[in-house]
Amino acid sequence: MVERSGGRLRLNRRQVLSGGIALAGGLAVLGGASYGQGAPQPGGTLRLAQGADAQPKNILAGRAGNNTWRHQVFDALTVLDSETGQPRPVLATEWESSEDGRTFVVRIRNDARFHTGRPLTAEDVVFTLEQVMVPENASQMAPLVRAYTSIEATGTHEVTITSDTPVAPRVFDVFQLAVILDMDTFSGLADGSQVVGTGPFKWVDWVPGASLRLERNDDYWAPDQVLLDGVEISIITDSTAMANAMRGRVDMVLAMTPRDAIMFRGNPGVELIEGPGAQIFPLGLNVTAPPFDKRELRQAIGYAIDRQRIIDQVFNGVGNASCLWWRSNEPGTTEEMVTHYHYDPERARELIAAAGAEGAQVDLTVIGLAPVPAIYEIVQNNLREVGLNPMGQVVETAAFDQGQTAGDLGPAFQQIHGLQGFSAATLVDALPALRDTNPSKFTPERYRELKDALQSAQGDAYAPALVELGQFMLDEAFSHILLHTPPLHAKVQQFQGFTFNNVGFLHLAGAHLNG
Amino acid sequence: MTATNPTETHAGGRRRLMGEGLGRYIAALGQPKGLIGSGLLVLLVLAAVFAPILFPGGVDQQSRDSFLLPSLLHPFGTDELGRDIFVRCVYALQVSISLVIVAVPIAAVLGTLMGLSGAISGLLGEAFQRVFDIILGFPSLVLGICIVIVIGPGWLALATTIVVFSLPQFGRLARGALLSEQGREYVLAARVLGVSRPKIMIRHILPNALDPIFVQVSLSMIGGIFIEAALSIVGLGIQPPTPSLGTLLNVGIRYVYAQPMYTAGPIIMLLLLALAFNLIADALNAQVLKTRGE
Amino acid sequence: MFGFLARRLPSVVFMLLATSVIAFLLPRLAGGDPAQTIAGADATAEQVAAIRVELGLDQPVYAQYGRWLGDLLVGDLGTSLITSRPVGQLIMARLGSTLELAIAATVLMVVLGIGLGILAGSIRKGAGRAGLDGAVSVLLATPPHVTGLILILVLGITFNLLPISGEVSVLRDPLVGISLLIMPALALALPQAAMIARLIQARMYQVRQEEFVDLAIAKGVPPRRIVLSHILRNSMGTAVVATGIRVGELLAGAVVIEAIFARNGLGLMAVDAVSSRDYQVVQIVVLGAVVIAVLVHLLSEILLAALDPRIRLQ
Amino acid sequence: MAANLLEVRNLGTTFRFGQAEVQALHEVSFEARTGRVLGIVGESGSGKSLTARAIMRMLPETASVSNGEVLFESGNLLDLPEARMRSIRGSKIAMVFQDPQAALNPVKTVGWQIEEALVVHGMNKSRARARAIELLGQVGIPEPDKRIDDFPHQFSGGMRQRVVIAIAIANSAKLIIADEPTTALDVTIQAQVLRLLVDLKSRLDIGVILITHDMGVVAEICDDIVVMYGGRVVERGAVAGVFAAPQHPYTRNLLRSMPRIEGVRTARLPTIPGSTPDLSRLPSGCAFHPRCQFAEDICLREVPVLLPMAGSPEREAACHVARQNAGLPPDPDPTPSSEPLAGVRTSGSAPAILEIEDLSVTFPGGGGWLRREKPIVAVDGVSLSLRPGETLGLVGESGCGKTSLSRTIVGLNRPSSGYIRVAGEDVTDFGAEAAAHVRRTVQYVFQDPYASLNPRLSIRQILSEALEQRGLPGRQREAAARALMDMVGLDAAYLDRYPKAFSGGQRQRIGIARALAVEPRVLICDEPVSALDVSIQAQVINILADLRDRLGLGILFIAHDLSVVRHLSDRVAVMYLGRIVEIGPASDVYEHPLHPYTAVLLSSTPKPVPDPSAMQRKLVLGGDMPSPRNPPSGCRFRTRCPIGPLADPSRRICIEKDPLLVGPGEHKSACHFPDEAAGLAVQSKA
Repeated sequence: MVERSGGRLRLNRRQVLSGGIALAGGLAVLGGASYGQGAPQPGGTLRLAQGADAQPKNILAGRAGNNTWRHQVFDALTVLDSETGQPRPVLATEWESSEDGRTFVVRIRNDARFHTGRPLTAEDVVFTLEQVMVPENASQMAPLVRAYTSIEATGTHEVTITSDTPVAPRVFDVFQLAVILDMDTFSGLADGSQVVGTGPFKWVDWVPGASLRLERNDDYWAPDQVLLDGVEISIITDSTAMANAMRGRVDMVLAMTPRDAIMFRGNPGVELIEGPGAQIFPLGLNVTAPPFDKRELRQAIGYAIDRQRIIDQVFNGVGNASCLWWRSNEPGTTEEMVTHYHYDPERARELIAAAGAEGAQVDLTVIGLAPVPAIYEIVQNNLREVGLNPMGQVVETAAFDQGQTAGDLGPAFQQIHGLQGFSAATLVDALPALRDTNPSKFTPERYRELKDALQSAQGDAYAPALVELGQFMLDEAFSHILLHTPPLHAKVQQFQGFTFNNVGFLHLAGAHLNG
Repeated sequence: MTATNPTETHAGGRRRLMGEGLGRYIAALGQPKGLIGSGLLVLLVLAAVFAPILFPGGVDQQSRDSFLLPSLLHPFGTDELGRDIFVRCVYALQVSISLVIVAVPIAAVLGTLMGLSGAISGLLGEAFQRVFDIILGFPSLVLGICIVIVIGPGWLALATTIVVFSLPQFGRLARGALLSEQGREYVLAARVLGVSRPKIMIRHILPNALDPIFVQVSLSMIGGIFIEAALSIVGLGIQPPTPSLGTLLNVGIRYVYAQPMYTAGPIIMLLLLALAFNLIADALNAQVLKTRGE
Repeated sequence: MFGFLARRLPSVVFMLLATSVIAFLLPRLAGGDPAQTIAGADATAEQVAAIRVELGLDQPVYAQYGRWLGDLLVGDLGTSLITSRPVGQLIMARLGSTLELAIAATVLMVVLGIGLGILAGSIRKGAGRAGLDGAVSVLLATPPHVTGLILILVLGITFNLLPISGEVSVLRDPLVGISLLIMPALALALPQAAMIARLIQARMYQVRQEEFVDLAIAKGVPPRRIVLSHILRNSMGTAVVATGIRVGELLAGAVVIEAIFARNGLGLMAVDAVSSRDYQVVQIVVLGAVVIAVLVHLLSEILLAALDPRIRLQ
Repeated sequence: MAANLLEVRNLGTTFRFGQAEVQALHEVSFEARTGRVLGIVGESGSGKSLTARAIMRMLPETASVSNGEVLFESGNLLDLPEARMRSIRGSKIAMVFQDPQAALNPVKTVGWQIEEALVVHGMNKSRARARAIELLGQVGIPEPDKRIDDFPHQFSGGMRQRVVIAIAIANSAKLIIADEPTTALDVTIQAQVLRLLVDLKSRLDIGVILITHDMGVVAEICDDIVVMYGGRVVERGAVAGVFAAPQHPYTRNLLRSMPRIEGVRTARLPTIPGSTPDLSRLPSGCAFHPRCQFAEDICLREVPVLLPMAGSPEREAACHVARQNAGLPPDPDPTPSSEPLAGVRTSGSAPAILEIEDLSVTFPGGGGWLRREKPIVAVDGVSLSLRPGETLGLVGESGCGKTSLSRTIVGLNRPSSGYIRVAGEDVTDFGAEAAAHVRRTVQYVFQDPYASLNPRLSIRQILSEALEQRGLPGRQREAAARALMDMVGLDAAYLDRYPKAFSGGQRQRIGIARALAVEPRVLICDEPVSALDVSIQAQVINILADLRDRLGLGILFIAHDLSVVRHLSDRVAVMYLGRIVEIGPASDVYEHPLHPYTAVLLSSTPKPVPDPSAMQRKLVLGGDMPSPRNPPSGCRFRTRCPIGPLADPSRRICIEKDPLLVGPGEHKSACHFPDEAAGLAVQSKA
């Protein structure tokens, strides 16, 4: 009975909280460097567990189920280092930007081959970037790529991108997500029957909703990086079951809930890692529909919510109460911006009174994806406290997505976004909550102008542009970020040498099982 | 047939019959089992109805005290948001009770009528029989899933599931009673006398069909309560944040290590409800058997 | 035997056809346009129309049904709208998990049900009888999901004897697999077993009243032999039919049990498919559940016929 | 006199109902002897079956023996350990049960069941099988080696009872206790089984205890008799003596109240008032005193003891009166029974009130869509007529179609062909008007008095429903209901009681009152007394006769009991497999039957007149009634006919040609050789 080792868990509040703090404090928050320094030995099959199913159909989109295997099967041109935030070359060998930044040339490896054996060419890169623009592929980078005036193969291993605004540095966000696809087998992605990239591992067998098996790519262009024989990913939707799998059945569990992570506290065989990237939880407000056409009321919502309680009670203390849409270490970010909205029910009441909205009914559409409904329960409670009348409706993911596409989510809505780690300039167009066609229907001229200013800003101009946009967005309060939560992973001691990029996608090049 | 006034006497007869029948059922609740069962049920219903008065803080009174152990103040402890689990369970009773109190009687009336329809038209009776067969072919939760797909999750889908699920139970009982009563010599005697079909139905067949149906109403209520729990546990029933026993379990099971009472509390409520209906069914059954055993 | 089958077959075929119609209509009753789902939210009207033609959705409903049923009969179960994979493949992938659970639960159901039934039918006095009756009544009234949760609370949490969630194939790691299978299988089996036990018990009491049992006593047959050769033998038919009927409910219970114990089986797949509106998958799972329930029922009746010469030799 | 095989001494048993204990048997004593048949007679609730079970120590769980002993082979069976007792059951004392349908395990072959009886007493399997085949042959089952592997349901009722008897004699038991072994059987089959029992008794030299309610059966095959009433033995002795001069008023009244198939017909049967008591609520003193015409004070106070009668030590009776008077005094109230029967009450010219012509009734055969069974022709071309004030008796064994026929007349079944005319009107189509006409004219009295009254309605409600149908206004119904109660001899004060408060006989009277409520001119009585105890039966028969005479009712009286039919009927029709095989004035049919089936029925019916040789002379039919699904070709009776092709293979005509119902005058029969039937009857009587 494997489970006996866990012992009986019975926690009171203090234990939970202190557990949460201890957890946060004891975490190894590591950057781009490989985990562990032991002499790597090849061999062994890595066993991973994740909660969401793979979605090869949406390989170009940031989807939770793809983060574990995307960069094993595929290679990106570049990835962003999780510590420095700077691009590291993968398939790209070098890149250069024109003086005005509007022309960008990237050169790619000539020794990379797809798993089918076909050599990689610039045409594949162009094809991939074109696919990013196709709506069905649901890439969050589509708005950025559509803004390019041309993408051309200017050599067998060279691609030139031109645009009206500077291409770099946002293009590295695109490159990181737009892993290079094989144009010949592209159609096989739709049902996962053929998933072909140039990456260190080959896609072998996918049982939707259950498991995914990868096998080492013996022809990888960096053969010394492929140490594992293969990777087995189990898809376990129940978080507790997923955590339980850590007891001898898998080597690593990705994105477990803080509540389940407590189980492994003090277990010497298991290491807990707080990975890069984060989830953010926006509370969107429709600025065209009463009562949220009043800015005071929108701002009031920001002050009404007790973010720390959400962190403590929903996330066992793991998370931070930033109300920004991007990382706190973006250039120019100030403490005031991060904590602009904080729990201040008095202030909230005043603002509500100013908006004349006492007792107003707030219809909230809540995506039925854990833990958003749990957050909603606190939000609901907080809104009641300040004299509003929240009426929440939790809807299935599919229905929510439909509503989001149709711009039909009602006056207020709560959702969940990943993609933390991308630059703010990218996010303002990539995040559905912020892009031009956002469900808040927030589309003033000035918003676009400030975004454009940020996206054209080169060098030192970036920070002030971001501050200006950020303060505008905070003031307009059309989308409140409630908190950021980092992903929690657990792994066995022996598993080392892997990396995460700055968005939190896993890289197994160089990983091994005998640390 | 000249000077008769059938409606008058007929109505009088019916009132008497129903009065006598209901009296028996009420008498059943006076038996020890019936008394405990109905007492428990009344207690639960009152608690659910007067929850807003008993617990004026409402169902959503949150605090920073997550996962407190059970205490006098919080009999079932508190949940992840520091809410009193007991209070939430009591509020959750509203959903379960409202569901079965609405759905089961509808099913009972509809099902009985469908079951008895064979007396009016043999073909109709047969047709409904086939419908029952089909419904019975569907395992209960599969039926629930089908209905959720068509209606969308929520109270209405649950109520519909309970109605559809219970229909054949009543229909078959009624039809069984109809078939056995139709062959009874006293029914034949009434036919030979020329008593009209509706009168035979009301005087001779219905009273005998009612006994098992009353017992079944009680049993179907249990079934309905558990159907709500099952569908809500998998997220196809009542949608959060409305607390129902099933949605509480849906969340509670995720916190089973941190707060076992989060799971145990709703289960205790479910079992209390089931126990109440079961005792009532037992008492009714005993009463019916007593009357039957001439 | 042939006569028996000939009599039962029409109603079985009717059941299956009716179920297929319901399953076929499900996605259509649910609203939402499958073509739209496939095309994606941003697709143009032309794209959607093209997909409609491709799926045959432009044809009359009965023609669509005919085509769908025809495809089913040759083994083409359709394609999932969400994963774009053949539904058959998706089901095969999850079948193992559910099969393990169903087999374990059925074995437990039969063993416990018949065992308890015989015990309850044989013990006619005293505390043992009262205890058994009480236990059977409680189990009977408690559905699988509640039983499962209670098992989790008692065996998993309070005594920490068994793991409460997850699954490993028994074929892959028997020990862990079985330790993970015990509680969900038990939860599924207990209520149905209680039902079977109650039926067997009642039937045994009934058979005990029969005159042939009196005759056997009058022949000087010892009590044990009377129970085995006369009472049990005549009660088995009830057990068999009861088992056949309960298998369908057992499968239904799997839907919730898989969710509670985090098993990646067909039940959970059905629930997920409902949530993600992958109705192509749901309709096949629904149809499958009913077909299995109906066929198992038929099987039990055939078995009953084999057990009972009155039916067999008709 | 043979030695005592079994002696029952002062046996008492009690029943437990929760805390309460009720004494069910009191001081029962008798003995059974080798080579003799002891009949234990009593009506329902007399304790006769309980006595048998107490001997076998097979009492129900709630009952136990409170005192007394059962001596067998110089030991008391009641003292034996259970294991010893088990070795006696089935090997030394065997039992035959009432219902052969239920007494055999349906899922085991008959061979297995016979072998089991042998194997549990120590025989090895292969020998047991050989013996089982031998036993089947012994009890008269043809081709025993083939039938041995058949299942019980493949045998007919009579054959099954033979199998049960084979089991009883398997281990050469010394005593066989047969508990109502023929009650569930038809009269022709009863005769077969009784003859088998008598044969076996003399061949194997065993003792038999026969438990029965039928005095006729006792008279025919028993040597000794024990009469039980209210859990006590009230009289015992040799059959001849008891029948000739009963010493207990109950015995005497019972014998008198039985309708006779032969002899003088009387207008009214002597009756025993009241009804049989419930064992749990016995009257004080002599349990029979409330129904006894001689009852004195002492009878109310003291329980009479069973004592030998003066002058005949072999006779014992438990009656204060008989004891005081050294024998039962003559009846103080000479029953009107001696009153000779009034002549036929109908003038032959009165127009028939009910006419049936060539009527057939067919039931669908059932089965699924793929395999339809052949339809069953329950009634096949029957013609009958009934005049006002006349009683037409319709007799036949179960399954002959008599109930189907009668229910068709009142519209409960639909005819497939033929005509029904009621008071001259054709009502075959049973349209609304015809239905109303039939219902005003023809009413029905059902067989089972326990099933024919809705237990949830009071008698007032039941009668007023019927009166409402007559069209009587509400306020007149009260008086009418009282009048109806009076008419059937019930107290109008009972109107507000529910059926469960009444005994079987009273319920049947209520059933009659309900039928009479619409003032019909024809009453169809479907076995109205067959579910009643003999002592009650006479009350109902008398009421029917009275009503017929007073109201000029035409009665179609259906029964399987020829004695009852004979008592009431002016004319009699005999039915076999859906056809009328003989019809005519009652006296002609009974005295000069023209159809061999009638002759056999008459001969098979047990008569309550002791006659040691009657059994030998009986006409006993071989085989069973064929299924109405596949009736034989030609004459339907030919497969069992004692004068047909079975007896004389040259009579091909019976196989090839369907005999027509013809005859001299009113007395008709459907037989190719009508003259031989009378001969048969005479032969069996002589």
